[in-house]
Amino acid sequence: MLIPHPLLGLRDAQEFTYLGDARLIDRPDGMAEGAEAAFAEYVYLRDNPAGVHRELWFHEQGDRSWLIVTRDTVTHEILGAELARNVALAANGGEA
Amino acid sequence: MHFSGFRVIKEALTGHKGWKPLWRNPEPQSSYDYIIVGGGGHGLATAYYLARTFGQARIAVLEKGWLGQGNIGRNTTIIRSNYMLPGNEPFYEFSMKLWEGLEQEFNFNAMISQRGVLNLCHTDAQRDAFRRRGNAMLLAGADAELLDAAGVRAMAPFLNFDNARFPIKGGLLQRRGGTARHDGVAWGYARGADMRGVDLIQNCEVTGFRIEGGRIQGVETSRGYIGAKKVGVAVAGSTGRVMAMAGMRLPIESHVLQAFVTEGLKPVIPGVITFGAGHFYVSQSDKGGLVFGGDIDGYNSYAQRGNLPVIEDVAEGGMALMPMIGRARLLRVWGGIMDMSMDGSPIIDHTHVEGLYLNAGWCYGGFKATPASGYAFAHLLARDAPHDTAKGYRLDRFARGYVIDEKGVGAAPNLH
Amino acid sequence: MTRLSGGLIDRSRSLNFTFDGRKLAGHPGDTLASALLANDVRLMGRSFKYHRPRGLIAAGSEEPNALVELRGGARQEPNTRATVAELFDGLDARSQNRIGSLRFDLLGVNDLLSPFFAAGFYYKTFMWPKAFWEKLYEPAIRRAAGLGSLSMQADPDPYDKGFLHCDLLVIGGGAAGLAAAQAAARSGARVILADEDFRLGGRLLAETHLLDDAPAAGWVSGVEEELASLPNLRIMRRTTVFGAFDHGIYGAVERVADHLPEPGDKPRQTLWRITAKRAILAAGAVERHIPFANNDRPGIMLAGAMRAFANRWAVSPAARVAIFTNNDDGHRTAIDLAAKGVDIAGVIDSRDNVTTMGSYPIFAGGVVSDAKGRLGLTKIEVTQNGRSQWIECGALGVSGGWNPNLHLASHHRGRPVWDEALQSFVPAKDGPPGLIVAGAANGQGSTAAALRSGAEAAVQALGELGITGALPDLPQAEDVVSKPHALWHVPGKGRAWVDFQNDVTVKDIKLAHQENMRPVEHLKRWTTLGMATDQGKTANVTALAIMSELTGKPIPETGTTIFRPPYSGVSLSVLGGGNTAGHFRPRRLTPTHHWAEAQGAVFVEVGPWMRAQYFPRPGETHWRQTVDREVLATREGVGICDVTTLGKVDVQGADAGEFLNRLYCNGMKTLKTGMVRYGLMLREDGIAWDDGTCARLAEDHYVVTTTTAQAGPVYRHMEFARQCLWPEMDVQLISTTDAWAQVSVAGPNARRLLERIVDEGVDISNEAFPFMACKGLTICGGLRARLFRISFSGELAYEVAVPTRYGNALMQRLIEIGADLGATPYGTEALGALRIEKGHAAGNELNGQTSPQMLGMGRMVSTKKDSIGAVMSRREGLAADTRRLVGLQPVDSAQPVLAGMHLFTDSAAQNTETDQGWITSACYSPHVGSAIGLGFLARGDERMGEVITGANPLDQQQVALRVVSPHFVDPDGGRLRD
Amino acid sequence: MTDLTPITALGASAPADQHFGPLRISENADMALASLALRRTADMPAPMGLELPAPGKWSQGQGVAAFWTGPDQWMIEAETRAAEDFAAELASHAPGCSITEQTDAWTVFEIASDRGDAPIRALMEKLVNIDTGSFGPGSATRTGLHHLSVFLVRRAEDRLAVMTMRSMARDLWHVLQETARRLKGEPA
Repeated sequence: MLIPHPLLGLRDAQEFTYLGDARLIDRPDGMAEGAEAAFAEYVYLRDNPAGVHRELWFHEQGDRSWLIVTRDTVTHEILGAELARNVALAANGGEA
Repeated sequence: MHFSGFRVIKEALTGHKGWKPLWRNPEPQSSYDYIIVGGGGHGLATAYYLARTFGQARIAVLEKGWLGQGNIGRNTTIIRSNYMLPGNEPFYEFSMKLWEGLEQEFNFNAMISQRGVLNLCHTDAQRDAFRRRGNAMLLAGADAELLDAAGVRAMAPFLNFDNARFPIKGGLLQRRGGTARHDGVAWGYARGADMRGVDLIQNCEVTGFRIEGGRIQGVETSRGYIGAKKVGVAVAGSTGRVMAMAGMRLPIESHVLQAFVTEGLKPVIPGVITFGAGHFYVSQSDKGGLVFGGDIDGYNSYAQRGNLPVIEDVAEGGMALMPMIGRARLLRVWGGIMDMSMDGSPIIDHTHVEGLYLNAGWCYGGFKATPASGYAFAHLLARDAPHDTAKGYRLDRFARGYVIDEKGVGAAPNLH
Repeated sequence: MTRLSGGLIDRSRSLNFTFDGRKLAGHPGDTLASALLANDVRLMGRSFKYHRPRGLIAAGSEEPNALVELRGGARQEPNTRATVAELFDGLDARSQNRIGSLRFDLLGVNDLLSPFFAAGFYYKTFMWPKAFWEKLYEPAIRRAAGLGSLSMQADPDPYDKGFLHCDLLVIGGGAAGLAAAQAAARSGARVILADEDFRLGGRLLAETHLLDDAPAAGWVSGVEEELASLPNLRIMRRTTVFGAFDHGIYGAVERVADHLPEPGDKPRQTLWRITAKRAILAAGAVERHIPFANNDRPGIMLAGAMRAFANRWAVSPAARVAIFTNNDDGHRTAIDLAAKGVDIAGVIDSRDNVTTMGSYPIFAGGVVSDAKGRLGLTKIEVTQNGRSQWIECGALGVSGGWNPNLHLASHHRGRPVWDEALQSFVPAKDGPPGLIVAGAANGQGSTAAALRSGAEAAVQALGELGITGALPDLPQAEDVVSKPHALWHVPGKGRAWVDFQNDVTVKDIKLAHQENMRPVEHLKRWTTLGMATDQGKTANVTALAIMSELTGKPIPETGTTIFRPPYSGVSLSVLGGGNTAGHFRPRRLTPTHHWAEAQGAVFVEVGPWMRAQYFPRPGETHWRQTVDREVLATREGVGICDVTTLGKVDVQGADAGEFLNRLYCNGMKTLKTGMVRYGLMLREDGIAWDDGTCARLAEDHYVVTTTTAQAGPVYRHMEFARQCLWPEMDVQLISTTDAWAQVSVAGPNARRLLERIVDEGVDISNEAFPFMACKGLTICGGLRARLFRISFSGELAYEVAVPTRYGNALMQRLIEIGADLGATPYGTEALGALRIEKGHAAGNELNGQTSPQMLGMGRMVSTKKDSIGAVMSRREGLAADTRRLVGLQPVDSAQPVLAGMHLFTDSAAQNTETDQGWITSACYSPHVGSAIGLGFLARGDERMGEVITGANPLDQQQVALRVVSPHFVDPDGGRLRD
Repeated sequence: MTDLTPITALGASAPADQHFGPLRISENADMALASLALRRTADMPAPMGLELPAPGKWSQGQGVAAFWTGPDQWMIEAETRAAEDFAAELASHAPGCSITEQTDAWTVFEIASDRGDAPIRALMEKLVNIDTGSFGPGSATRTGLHHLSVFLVRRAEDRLAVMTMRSMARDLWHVLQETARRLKGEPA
């Protein structure tokens, strides 16, 4: 597979290490009420869609960026890739 | 019809006119007591044991394609019970014991061949872990032997003992392990179930569950609605999408695992051998092909096909372990969709919907579990209580902290 | 058979070769198959199940029958298709899958027993008595099965891997492929043209068609010349593109040296990963045969193959041949062979109302219904209008139409679609994205259509890339579309082969139908159809058609058949790409490796690293002697060990402290500058993952260490936390593992030794530099270094780090100047013993299944802050787990303690239920004077002093063990602080 | 000056240097390396007058050069200064940046061709999955090479630097040797 790195263009997927569902960037607050239930869901439960999937890839043999790649799990077609840091910053209300 | 050598001779002499269909092609009835979703190995075994052992009637197996089209038809055929953890080992040893009488029981030669499974170790720490595991196996009533390097060499002199990057230090041998003809297992169960009145319905895809008041009523299918008192789902790689129809998110991801076979060769490899310093396991089929595999590709996939890096990685592992296979040619590589669970162990449990049961999370070890999985799932469906050896395979073990993590890699499905 | 005239062989040179020991000769340009035919060899192999005598049926890589073993010794290579083996001088080929000679194969008896060996018979028998399967039935089956043999020796040849990138990959160098390559290359695009043959031209080489009124070979060499002159085009001959993977990545094998006796300096084969923006599949078509009784006799072959042998290789399988066809194409073979002087016994055409297209006899509306000649065809039975007659001939060409060679187009599991007019499957539209199918592979089989579709495909592909291409002037060529009559097999009583190699006959398909194995996948698996080395290229469509006849459903409803990679067999050697044996994975060497080697150290693999395991001295005859000495020297004097392999990560930034606070379960923010703290990292599921130290070098600068094994994953995890979880933090990370050589200096004399190397003015006294202190300093006359006062052994200990290039010299220096202090190098064995004696957890304890509570570190998990894994570590199941890390000591000090023993209260009733834990690590402790162990034991912390049983059923061992503190050495930690 | 004698990554006293047909491969043991990472609030520095390059690029200044290694991160090269504390000096030129010594973290092999770019490209094709067509002079990247992690810097049409972690230098050297040797054996 080829991953369209937002900064470096198409790179062979072999340079990357896969983690999984992009929701892993939405880590619950460990000090909040009900944290245990929130973490059980965060750590273990997955949508596991047959179709479009947002997922985390680490450019291990590259620039060490974590990417969020949008990919179809049935066709393997890649619909886009973003720097995970930018996505996380935007989600946290910071600048992207 | 009873199969036997006598029957084969008789039919040969009379032009094979007497052979009957292995199973019927029934039309679905309007309702059943039990519906098993998924006509793969686990689903067929479940139906078989429900009918045979638990004496249940009015059972249907619904298969979206053809019987045995899932992972039962695309695995590397290994059977073994060499697990370490108390949550697993008794279950897999129960499965092994079922394998050992299976062919005579269901009157079908599934070519179960106990030629041994040898796991190699390459470090002292691996050997320590093997000793722990081997002892766990013996304590659960299975067989195990810990071999040193000389013992391995005596069994498999063709391994690389000369200039390996990771020298072989020994191995954990289970002599009762081996292989079985995967399709034969599916067909044996299918025929056995059919003979006991189970309706095996092919080309019948489940498209929804009808749930009323928190209770299952039946399933919507590509061939219409079918009512059921209890529904058991055993759809492996499709678990995510099927259970989503019942509103469930699961501790499961679907991943692709590739498997490989070479062109036919005269016998070279006695049993099953697994590399401990790379991703490679191999056996040789009765037909002569080296059947081997390695790691999953590592990304979520429903595509039943993988990519080149893993093919190369597996070949490197094979070449590092047994360089004598180099001039053999790869004939075919295929992919199956694995229901990788969050701790590498399966789930056999009821769900939040009354009457809806789940059998899933087999990762890439489901084949060897086929008999026990079917038996335990049938037990759960018939008695509403888990089978003794499958008590740990609960769905709530993740939230509650009772995971069964044989590899110790945590909630990383692509690493199990 | 003497050679025919013409052909693309170099008659000026002869190449000697042997087949089954017979000395034969051919010419450059020959394949083994053509050379064998030229030497009158028609019998080349035996079938898989019935061991039927077999000859060639094809001329290309799809050949299912003529499989041979090539070469000898460690280079022995099984199952090579004679049709693709390029002849070289000295080639040694042997037939295979036989007992006895090829002519008198003892296993030929299987053929006589064939009624008993019908499809699926083995599923129905061999079940009694049960034990006989492994002992009797299966070994016999295995011996008879298989095809060729491996040498059982390591492959001695070199192999390479490589990577290519292009705009357009053209797969196949026939009419369509050449036209495509020409059109694309002229546009300036980067083009690769790959062809599996050793000569470009494809089917054009096998035909007598004229292109612009001249032989096609001339046009081929013209195009070839032009392409060779273009720098943007790369021609890859002898290169099989074997798989279409995601996103335009293709796997290809270049057979660099298979046509040479030995590869010499070259790799034998190269595995290429080709990343192509677009690709054109121009792989041509594979002819299909028409099953009839005994249609597998040697000498019966595909008509197109017969024509290829005659035209390209100037050889006919017999002096008198016949043709059996259901379409016009079969007639071409008759015409071409007749033109070369071969006697045509007749063309049997299943279509009524056809007439001869030359001067040969025609049998319109006829079929071939039987054949004779066990080791080589002698005559065929022709049935016409219900009447049969036998016709003598030495070879029969069969043409049942052509199947587009759409193999690669279905690698993404797109289903081919049925083309009623062509009576064949054509590639689906949902094939691999970016792959365009052209020429006969797409059902455009006439030469003119192939040329046109190839060029058009190239222009289309380039257009999609924004490159303007133009259609080249294509030569005038024949444009006859040959539509076959739907004759799929000749009904009859005898066995008619569908899949030759696997001996699947029409009867087997009927039996599968009768037994309800009707879905195409059941059919294949029940009968083994399509499972042979050609993957059903020559059989599957025919079988589907026969099943369709039986079910009464049209062919497309009966099923389709798709292919899996590889297109043709790929050696495991080349897939491994040469990364074998010692080069399977890199060997990371420590900075003191050079020195340790000179000391005669024994090395051990530790993950990717090679580490010194122990340093034997003269007179030491057993490793234990050495290790015990190293352990005692450390406890009594000073030991020195290279610990560079621990992962080291530089953490900087204003938020470095807060960042580490969230990564480790214990607090790191409060650590004072100049101090070090032990840190435990959990996974998010609350399980202990990794441990190490955090050293605070400055307010905004930490160096943390990881275990050797987890260095990579921990770094990745830290980046995940930095980029994905807390991106607003000011933190920068970089690995410094390789930048610093780090050695541990441990033992009562450690400080005295270090005082000898630190530069003047550096105070490392206990007061100035206490336990868990760290600082930057200079040593050995100005060398920048870092010093950490940390201990893994339980002794007064330091770790000193210097730029890696100085590590070797530092080690040497410390040993030299510490001689009087007992300075002794120690390896990983002693390191392990020292840490077990001290009760430090390591890999065997931190195996990914251990909670902090089990390690006795439950209270380290801070509840005052959020850190990774903290919440989940408090789950019910983890809290309820009473197993704790304990020390274990044999009651009888002579008894062994082994890692992997299970723990029980006593030796009775040992089973899974009564299991109370296990021993994680064990060693001989010179300090204690017996073997000792660490283990996890249920309620372990409450059972100090209790005697329990360590069981090792694998060796029938039972050892009485006393439960003790895991700290066998200095439990109060006085030595550390001294 | 320390009285300890350093050794090269290949365990020798002098750097490796060997010819293979048109290619010369030599170990660059004298180059100092330090990483530079921008802090959240820092402005883009121009240490020692060096303009820090864009993603995927390498740029050269006076006696120093830099290549991009990741977002807000660069590797700074300083020829012949391996024995010095270059990181400390760089830090003084890049206030507000995180600087980390990397000199011995990487072993640098300089590959030079005396027949233009073709031998460099042929070598790259056998080693790395990087499109040589879009990896012209001034390009830099990290990638995998036979299970090694490497930085590649295309210093010129006919010059390529390959760096790997120092502990794996012997493996890289072996692979470079083998590949360059076999390329000699293959027709161009």
